[in-house]
Amino acid sequence: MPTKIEKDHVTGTETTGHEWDGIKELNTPLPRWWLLVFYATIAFAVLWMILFPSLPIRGATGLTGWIAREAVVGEMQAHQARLEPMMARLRATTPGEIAADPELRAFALAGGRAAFANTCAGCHGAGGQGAPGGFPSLADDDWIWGGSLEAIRTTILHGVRNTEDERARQSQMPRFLADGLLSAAQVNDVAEYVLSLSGRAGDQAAAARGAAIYAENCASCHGERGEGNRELGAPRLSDQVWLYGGDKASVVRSIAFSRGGVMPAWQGRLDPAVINMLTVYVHALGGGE
Amino acid sequence: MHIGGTAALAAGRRTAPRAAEHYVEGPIRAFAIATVFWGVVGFLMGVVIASQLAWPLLNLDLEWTTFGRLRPVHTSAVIFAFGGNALLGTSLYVVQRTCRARLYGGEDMGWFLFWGYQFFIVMAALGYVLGITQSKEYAEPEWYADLWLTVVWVAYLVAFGGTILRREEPHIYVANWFYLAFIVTIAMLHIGNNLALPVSLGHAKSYGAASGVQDAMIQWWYGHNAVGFFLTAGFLGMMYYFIPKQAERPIYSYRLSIVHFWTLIFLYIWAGPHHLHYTALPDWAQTLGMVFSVMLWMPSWGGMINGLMTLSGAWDKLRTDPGLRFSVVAVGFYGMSTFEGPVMSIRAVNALSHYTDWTIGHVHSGAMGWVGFITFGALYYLVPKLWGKRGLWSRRLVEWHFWIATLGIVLYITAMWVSGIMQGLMWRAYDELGFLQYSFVETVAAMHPYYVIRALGGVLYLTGALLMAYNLWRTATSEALDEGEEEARPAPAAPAPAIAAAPAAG
Amino acid sequence: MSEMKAPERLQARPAAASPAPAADLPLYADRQKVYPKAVRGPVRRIKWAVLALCLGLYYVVPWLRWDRGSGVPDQAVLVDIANARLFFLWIELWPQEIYFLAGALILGAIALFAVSSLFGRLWCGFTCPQTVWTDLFMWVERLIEGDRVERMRLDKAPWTAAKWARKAAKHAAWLGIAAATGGAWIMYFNDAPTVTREILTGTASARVYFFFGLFTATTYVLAGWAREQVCTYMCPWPRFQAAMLDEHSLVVSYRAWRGEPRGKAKAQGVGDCVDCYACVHVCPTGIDIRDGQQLECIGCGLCIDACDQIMERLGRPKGLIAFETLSNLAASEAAVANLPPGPQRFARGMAARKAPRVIRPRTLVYAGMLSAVGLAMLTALLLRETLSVTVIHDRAPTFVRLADGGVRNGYTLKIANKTREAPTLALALDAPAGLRLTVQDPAESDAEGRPLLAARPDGLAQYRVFVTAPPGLGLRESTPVTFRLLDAGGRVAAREDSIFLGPRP
Amino acid sequence: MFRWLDHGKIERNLILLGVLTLITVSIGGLVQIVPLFAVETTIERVQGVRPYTPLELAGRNIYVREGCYTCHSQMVRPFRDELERYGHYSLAAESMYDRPFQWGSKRTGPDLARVGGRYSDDWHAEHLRNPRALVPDSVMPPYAFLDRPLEYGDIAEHLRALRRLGVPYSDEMIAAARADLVAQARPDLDPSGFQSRYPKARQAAFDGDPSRVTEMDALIAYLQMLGTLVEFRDVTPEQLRQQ
Repeated sequence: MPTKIEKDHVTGTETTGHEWDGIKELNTPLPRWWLLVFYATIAFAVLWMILFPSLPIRGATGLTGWIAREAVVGEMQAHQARLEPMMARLRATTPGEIAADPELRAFALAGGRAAFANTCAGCHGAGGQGAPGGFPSLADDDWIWGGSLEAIRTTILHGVRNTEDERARQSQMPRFLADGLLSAAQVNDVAEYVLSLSGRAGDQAAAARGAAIYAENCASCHGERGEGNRELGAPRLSDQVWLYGGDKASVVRSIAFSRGGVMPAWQGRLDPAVINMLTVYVHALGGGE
Repeated sequence: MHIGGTAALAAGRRTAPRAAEHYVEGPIRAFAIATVFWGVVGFLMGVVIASQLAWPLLNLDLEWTTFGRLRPVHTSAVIFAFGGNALLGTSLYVVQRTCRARLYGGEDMGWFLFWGYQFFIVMAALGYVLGITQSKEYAEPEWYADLWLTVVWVAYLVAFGGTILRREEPHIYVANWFYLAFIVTIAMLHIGNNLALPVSLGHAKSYGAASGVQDAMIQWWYGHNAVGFFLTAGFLGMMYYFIPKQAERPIYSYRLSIVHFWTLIFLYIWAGPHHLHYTALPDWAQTLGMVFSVMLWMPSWGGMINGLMTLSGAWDKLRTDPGLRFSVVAVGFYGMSTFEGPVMSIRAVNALSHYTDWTIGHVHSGAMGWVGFITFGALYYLVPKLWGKRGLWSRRLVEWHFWIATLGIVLYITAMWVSGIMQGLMWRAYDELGFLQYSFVETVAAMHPYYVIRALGGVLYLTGALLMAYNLWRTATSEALDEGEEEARPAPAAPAPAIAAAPAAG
Repeated sequence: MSEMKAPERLQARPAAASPAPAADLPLYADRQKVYPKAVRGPVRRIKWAVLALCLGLYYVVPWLRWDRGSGVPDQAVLVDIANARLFFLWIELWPQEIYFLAGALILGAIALFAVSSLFGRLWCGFTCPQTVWTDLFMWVERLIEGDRVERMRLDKAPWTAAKWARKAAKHAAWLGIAAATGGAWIMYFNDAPTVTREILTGTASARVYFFFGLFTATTYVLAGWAREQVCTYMCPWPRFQAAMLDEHSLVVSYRAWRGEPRGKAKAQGVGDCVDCYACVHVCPTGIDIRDGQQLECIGCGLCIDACDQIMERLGRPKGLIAFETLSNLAASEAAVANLPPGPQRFARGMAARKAPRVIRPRTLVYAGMLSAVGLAMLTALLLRETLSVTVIHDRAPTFVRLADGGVRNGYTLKIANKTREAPTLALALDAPAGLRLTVQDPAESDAEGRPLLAARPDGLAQYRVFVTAPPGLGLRESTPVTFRLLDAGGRVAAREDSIFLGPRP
Repeated sequence: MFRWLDHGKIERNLILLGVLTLITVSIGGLVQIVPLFAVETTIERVQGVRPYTPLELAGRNIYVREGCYTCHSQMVRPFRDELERYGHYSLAAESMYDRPFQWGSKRTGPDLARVGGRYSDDWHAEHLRNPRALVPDSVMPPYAFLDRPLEYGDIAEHLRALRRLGVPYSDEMIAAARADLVAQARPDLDPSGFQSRYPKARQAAFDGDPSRVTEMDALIAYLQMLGTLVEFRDVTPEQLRQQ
């Protein structure tokens, strides 16, 4: 069969005249299209460097003024603007109405998740799991101030025991040992009694002694059988959920020195629509009533 | 396999009384064997870790076999062990012949480079498995291995440069420009990116001199140019020798060589920041990374044109020279990935492709298609020459290797390309309320079929490499192929196994 | 293989550059412009038919409608980027299903390999978009500027008003076609009638105009200006292509055993080739097929038509250039080795040919792979889940301790429904006795007390689900559970495994 | 071009070829790298970023050892979807003490730049031990072997080496490194000294078992602080501008 005949003359004048291990070189000019495309890419590069930041100098942002970090802020704002009609609806409704409207509810849940992560998760943990030392879980079924939509909303709006909002949830348990209301032994006894309410007392005799002290000092707020009182913000003592720890040492410490976590008021800091979204989201974490 | 290789080495030395005797060849034979060996190891590791992503049980619950530890073994085995041995071996072969000079430092230098480099590889790989790593991509070896590599590399530069200085040709051949740029630049990058302070001389652990954003920039200045100078410039050097040799044609254009050499090495070094688009690297550096990557397109293609047009006039050799077939398809893959690269460096494209398997597919079309195939082509040419044989033991096996490997690449890059785009799209999918539609784990679940296809592609590619290893082994050890025995030379298209019966040494 | 290298023949080749001292050579070489001549014949007719079919499909398909109901695009083939859907006739793919695309690409690649091993560069010569559009552009060029000789004359002529007019008309026509091409491309990604109206009224988005402009420009440059340079220098496929060919592939070949030595039609003792250059003049890449297999040949076969016309006129058998296998070429060559030109040589040479071997290991492997991949895709398409459920177990908290000492886990259920219906599904839980399933939203229940969930048409429906263990159930830290969705008939429509976590016992 | 440039000279002279090559390949790197050290605003001026506590540092070294970067990035890009999925885009300041940086280049798994505080310690511990027990579709390898004692005898040496490179560890921090490491993993110990040296660092029994310090403790301590140092509420846009 025929073979391809060489495209160029293999002559001394056309090759460079060198030879290495039998390899010669032709001196073919560059293909013009190659050079043109190369120039085109250079032109593109120069243009692009004029349009976009390309110098390590402060303020040298290129003619378009485009900066990735500011572009995304604009994008987020545009996104917010697109959400605005929904936000307006959320502002104008109560959490109850939101929960009843599937579309609003889906929107509130999705938005509430983001707002919760930014605003609440620092104390209450991701997903409202709570954190030891007075940051209650929002996913369980135990509520100090109430787990209805309205109660949750009120807590978010005004906070707990803060000084900035006069409608903040307020409660203050006496410091029974520190203020000399009870002796150390009495505190121990009442602690045993409190543990017995959830069936965990170690010292039955002490618990029996503590019953009387409890009835006198504690029952008015926490209830006869430790059922708690949400009006007063007195936690239930007969369940398995302990905000400050359910071991004896923690309970003793709570009675002796009292506790009292603080939550800021979010009214005025967050868009009312966001507060409504947070309300619906927290309610949906699992403990909503 | 490695032990057998040594036997083959001896066989080669015994049967190579040729005119070219004064060239140093023993270490180059060793480099050829190491290339095949590490190639198989590297591809095997690739199959293993690809399978781990498809079937996570294969992590085996052992700390030494997790994806995180084996992935550097795969990348280093392919790039530095397979590619590095191929580059060192061919460069020493090419520089001697194109300079008509014996290797500077002679056999001893050759063997020092060989064993020194293998020691580095083993030291590095053992470190990864045991958890000794800098966790900087393609620069994972810790400070002690880095120091050792520096010693070997300086010796390499001395040997290579020394040979050029001894040359009997007035001009330095273009292949050697590229090899030289590869050696010099890799030295610069290696030292620049590995400046680190060991916790103490007794610690394997070190902390890098740069941190955070500067470390990132230096790492990708290094990382991208490991691609640019190790996997591109070095292998272009290989191409510039083996394609004209195989085609028996002159290089297409001397002036294209000049223009594309200087533009390529000047522009490539700027392209690193395109790995850091939209990161905390300042925008100005990202812009530079992008525009220089775009400008790199034509200089990269200059090499493709020069390689390819060299074939004009020898097109029929593609069917008769099995090695050339690999070389030419390699150049095709080179052209494809050096077009894809600039496209992916464009910020808007990168926003979608980055962090996805698209990048992995891109790298593999370069590594399997270009680096792998150009090396296979060179090996099929080199091994008969080095062992003094008239030809390859079996051409038909080469063809099988070619077709199996090509299919493997097709499966691999198609799966990764599609899955990368899918993953990128799923990450940014919103529902009609404007909230993210998919959680991350849903995108992971959607990747499964592609991971399976990719692993299958890898198996095919590995199978091809095993065929090559066997074929080259038989070539090196078949006495029937010895030069000088004119009879029994197989006709080009005839089934070769007729001579398979020849007793193999070792 | 014969040794047919004949350097003296090169003189006639247009690409031969004149020798010059290195320093005086220009930096770059202009493209040697190719002026392909019009040709008639069966190959050309097939090429016109393929061209019409390809272009027709390309331009018409976006306009085909497919009724999918209200609120859904009614375009038969549409890549809906904004909503991440791919519509193809009755199939609607979600992003996580573009493995069908991967399958199609793999099928395409293997089919290309198979076709190439059988018929050579059929793809390049007939169906490649570069070839199709270049062919179209050349046809336009011929209409406006005339055939080969006229065009050559025109290019050499001084720039008169008439020349300006003709050139302007040609480029305007090219740009028109290019714009139509770019516009049609956009239509695969947007609703065709809408986007056409938007483009024409200037109300389309910047993105649409950008891609419209980009594809218009690339079409114009590649088909009008770059032409064969794309195939020669830029495209990787010809490299693979050359590697895909073997001795049994049908490729466009000059039967040198019959044509050589060349000579005038009436000369004695010469072969059938009269050296008329008809084959060279029609070649779109400007090569001489008589030089054998070469890189630039795209296998379009126009030289076959050109040569056959000449042979017919001379009363000689057609097929001096033909689709022929390399093994047949070699066989014919061997058969006529010492015969002088003449009918006997022709007969002997033709008789030595064998029918092309279609069945060979490679084609079998390709056929096997094609059917395997095709079957896999078909199966996937038939078994394609139109309803699936994903269960995401809460990561924080992993479980909740309840006031009564029980334990509760939260889950997010995502029901992906790829149909346009909105079925109602009952949710069932396979778990150790005692575990209680509740759905957060007040959902209705079926007769057996299972909550009923509504899937959304063509969308994801999300539900929050709780599983509660009463105190003292004594579960391990991690218990496998399975959620099942049952359709109205009680059949399992989708299921997903998950876990129930609790404190360490 | 070829009239004034005689390439023949270059290709006949190895030294010239080598030196010109070195100069050519040096330029790009110098232009891109040097300004990053020189221009102050490359690192945003935000408050809160502190060096790693000894336990976090040990955890980070495990992250590095296991090659987590091969599947996880630590770089949230300024895109709407990433902001919504992961949180505020990452700053250069947030990795200013990272040696090596771990921005990564592949997300086989999710970005971890802001994973800190997202999930519970328990979840992390269980997930590391057996990823598919918690996330059935996960392809992550199991890391149950991290439940082994952490070797931290030389932690002070690590701090000292880092200080030599410019990390502001004080003498006191180095002296107390071992004690601080233990203190962070054992909430039952007195936290005051540790807290004074590393404000806002979290103490916890990260792996669920306060009685011993394991590699799991260290890794989770590291993961749980990722991306939590900068309070973005207090940051102005001007502070985030790099140029």
